Amino acid sequence: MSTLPWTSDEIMTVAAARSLSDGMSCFVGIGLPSTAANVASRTHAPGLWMIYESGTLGASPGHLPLSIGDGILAETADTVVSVPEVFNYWLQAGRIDVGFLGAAQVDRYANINTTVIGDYADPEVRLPGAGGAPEIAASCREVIVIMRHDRRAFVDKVDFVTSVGHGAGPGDRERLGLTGAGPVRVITDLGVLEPDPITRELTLVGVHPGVEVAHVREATGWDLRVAEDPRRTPEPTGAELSVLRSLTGAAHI
Amino acid sequence: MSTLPWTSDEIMTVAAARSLSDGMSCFVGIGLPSTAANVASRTHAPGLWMIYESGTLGASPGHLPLSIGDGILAETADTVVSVPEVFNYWLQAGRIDVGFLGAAQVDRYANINTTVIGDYADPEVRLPGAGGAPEIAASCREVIVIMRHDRRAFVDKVDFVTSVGHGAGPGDRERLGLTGAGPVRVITDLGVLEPDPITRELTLVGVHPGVEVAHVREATGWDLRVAEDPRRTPEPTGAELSVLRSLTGAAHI
Amino acid sequence: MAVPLDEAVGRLVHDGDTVALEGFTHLIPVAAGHEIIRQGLRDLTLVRMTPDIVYDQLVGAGCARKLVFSWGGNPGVGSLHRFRDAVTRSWPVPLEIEEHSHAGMANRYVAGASGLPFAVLRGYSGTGLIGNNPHVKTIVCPFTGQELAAVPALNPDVTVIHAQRADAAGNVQLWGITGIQKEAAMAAVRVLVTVEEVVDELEPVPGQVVLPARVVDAVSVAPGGAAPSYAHGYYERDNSAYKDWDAVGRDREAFGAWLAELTGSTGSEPPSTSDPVGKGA
Amino acid sequence: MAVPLDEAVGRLVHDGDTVALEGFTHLIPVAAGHEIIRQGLRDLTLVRMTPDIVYDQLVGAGCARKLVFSWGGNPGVGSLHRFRDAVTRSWPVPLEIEEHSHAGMANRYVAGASGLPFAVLRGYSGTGLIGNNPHVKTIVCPFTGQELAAVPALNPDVTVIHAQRADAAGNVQLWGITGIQKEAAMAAVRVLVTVEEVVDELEPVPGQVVLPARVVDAVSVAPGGAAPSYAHGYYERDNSAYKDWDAVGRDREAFGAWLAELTGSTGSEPPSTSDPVGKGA
Repeated sequence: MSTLPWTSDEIMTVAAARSLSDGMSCFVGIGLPSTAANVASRTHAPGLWMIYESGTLGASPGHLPLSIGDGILAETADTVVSVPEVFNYWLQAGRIDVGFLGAAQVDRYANINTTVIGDYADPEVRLPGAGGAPEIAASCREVIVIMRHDRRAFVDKVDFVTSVGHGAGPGDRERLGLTGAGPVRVITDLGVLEPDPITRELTLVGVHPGVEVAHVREATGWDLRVAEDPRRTPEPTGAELSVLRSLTGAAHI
Repeated sequence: MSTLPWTSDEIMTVAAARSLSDGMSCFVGIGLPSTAANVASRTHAPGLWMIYESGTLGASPGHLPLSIGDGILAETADTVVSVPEVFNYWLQAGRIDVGFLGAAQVDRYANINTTVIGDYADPEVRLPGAGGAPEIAASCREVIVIMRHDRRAFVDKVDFVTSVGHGAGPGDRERLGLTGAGPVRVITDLGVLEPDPITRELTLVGVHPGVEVAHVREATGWDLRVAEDPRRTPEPTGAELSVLRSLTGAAHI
Repeated sequence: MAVPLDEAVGRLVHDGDTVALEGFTHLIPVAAGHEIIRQGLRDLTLVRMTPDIVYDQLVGAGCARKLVFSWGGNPGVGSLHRFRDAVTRSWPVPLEIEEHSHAGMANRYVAGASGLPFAVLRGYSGTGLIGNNPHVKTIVCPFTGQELAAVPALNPDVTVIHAQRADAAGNVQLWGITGIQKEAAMAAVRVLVTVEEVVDELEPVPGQVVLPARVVDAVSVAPGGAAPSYAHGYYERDNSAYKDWDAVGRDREAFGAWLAELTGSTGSEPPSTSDPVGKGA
Repeated sequence: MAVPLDEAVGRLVHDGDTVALEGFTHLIPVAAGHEIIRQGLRDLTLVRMTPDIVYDQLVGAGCARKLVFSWGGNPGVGSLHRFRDAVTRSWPVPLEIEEHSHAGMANRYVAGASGLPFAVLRGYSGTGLIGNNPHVKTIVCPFTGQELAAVPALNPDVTVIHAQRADAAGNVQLWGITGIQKEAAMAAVRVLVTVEEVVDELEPVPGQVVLPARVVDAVSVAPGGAAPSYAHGYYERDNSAYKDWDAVGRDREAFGAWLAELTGSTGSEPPSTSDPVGKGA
């Protein structure tokens, strides 16, 4: 990929940005989701309404926040509400169109782990934990996951279900009383996965320029199903790259 | 009483004001309770912390509000909070020392009716209803009731229990899970009643100057018990009357 | 985004709807209430913690078949006589009532705004409000075994509030005593906000509540639309209007005249006369 | 009413207490956390939605026996290595953990502030947080039959927050992102507030939260007391300090040196060495 004029993180972020529509309300996690949402709001989705879990509603930060509670979010928000209010009146009430999450592990049914690698009682790696993710995954109308693609991250079964994707398959979300549709797309640095409409199993539906399907299957910890004719992600436009790079600075270029 | 230099409403209000201590937090109902609390805060209790159910915490109105939500309450409050917050975080949490209530009817066990006179389904008189009173009566550390004394108001059993006083007697508040002590005093234009420590029955413990015990018994709709040596309410001082009259204007003089 | 009030009411409020016109003494949406009367809406379930004279007017005009409330009175003055007449004499039409405490109503709106089916509170215990109300139940804490009250969420079809300002995008700003308006609006399926004015920029104000445009379906400019209640920073409460209402509300004929003037009808008759007893309350 | 911070901590925080030092990225009570370390408090149950580097420091210093939280990390940087070392290697002492989601923790504080024994939310369903946590149960709506999650109220012995200002009477004012501080304070038995300054009059500020003096047990003046987090209107977040912590926190020895400097002790040893494995994590 070294011949391409953009990095794999950049195509991932741009692809994620493209999946947000103008006018949507978006519950934004920090890191990759925040970068992608801010690219979207500066390109095709100027009316994207970003909510960070610190209670900043309609934030439009002039630069990327390092945390979900940076001052720039409060200063640019339509209004700032308390944490109980953002979770109860906004998220739980089903007012958010799309929840935009990162993850340490995701599995075949798009269940998400941000808690531990290994056994919970005696973990190999202790991760930060749940934060707002379980209820974002439960209550947003849709969820989009953005994360880098490798076999440690894409596992057959997550070590810990921090946030429910499609559980163990069809009907599980309904049975669990989860009101939103759950993950509709997982965007990685290699391609795009979506749950099969029937089986809910994550299926490769798109690959980024220069990426082979075999490579994606190789980087996935289960026998990945592949759509008949996976879409090729359109290359990042100059405008997209320039916005992205102005946000991330040299580090990501 | 026409020879006295003050009215029966005035001695009632002054007696009620005196039962509030400096520094107390007081949940104030509109009308007589509000008048009495404002007399107290201008005489012996400058640190009285008045809460009105509109969410105005620490209000110190320059004139008597006509309603629980007058602008003067918001303008003079330490802070204004939402209605759910005043009921949940302040009242229900048990933070209020004294709830100060009026009533249309009160009974032998200090249960309070502000809902209907007569049968609920086919009332003689439809009154405004509960408002904040049930939870004020339940959750304040103590409750003081202020109301005019006559047989229609002081009844053996209220037509409707809007707010629980001492239920049907000893142990009832505990059984009902009510956290506060309930009504500790009923102050009227004739005298002062307090629940008997054992039976919880309202007992006449004080009479205002110029009032005979027989008169109070006459004005009460049950066979009123009388303390052995009812206190005589000290006359209103000149300072108390002048503050009261400056608040109420000519109408109450 | 601002639309004329008659158009907004016509679009958002329908016969049979559950409608909350909220305001806690302050910022009462009176102009919107009057427009509902003018449009002759019927069979409404009216909801409000503190129904006051505009609800007396709606009830007297025969708009409501049910009232859900916690304190119904003319604040600082006394009773609501149209309300009394409806409850005790079914005039002009029978009025079913469902009554709560303020704490119960407030928490019902909170549950509604939160997407929960019910709320838990310490309340109602031992009161007559339980026996008369199927909407209060007992729930047991799964950790301590304590018994508490449960009340169902309130989710009006329409909530109507009055606010000081909105911007062109439809973001709404109110301040002073903000009461239960945020919860009532966020609990509703549709939200109509009348405002004193639309401004270019909502300059932040201490104590403000901002309702983002995406929870507001229509903004209508109605200067003075909260009178005779008040709008903090705009005008004072007209206490004399509350006192004057007492005489009008007490008398069916006087009310009929008031109603005729409001609706611009020629006669002075009430909208219906289902009570053969005639003038009452 | 303001008292020196060492005196306030000495009076309000005791060994074995449940202590919440709250702040959601903004206004984190770092100075108070350091004073708790300096006073060598032990066996604390530390509570916070978002434990970050000051909690890493408290854990590394051996002050805590348990952590109740929903997201433990170095925001924008990565993991907390003292926290990891305590969880995975019991260094310097074993750390029990009880973990929730943000929504669960927020509602636990709300219940605590409201005098309720539990809170209800849509949450946890299907997650691993249930199996590992006896503090999450199921409750059934008595009106609809829906199943929801119940979590017990959180009522810390002490809540510590940092605010911009207090007045001489002890009323506290904070603004910007106010997070969960109001609920955490009102849920607590005792409340300690560090402030940037004490002023004669709390001029109202848009977006403010005012905590009345009667829910505050002590105010201590600690200018810069939220650094390296920020105090809206006073100073910015020191992002480099968060990044720099990563190297210190990763290494027991580097941490020991940091701790010695904080506490003014001469050696560079950690406070205890119950883990014979030595330098880890």
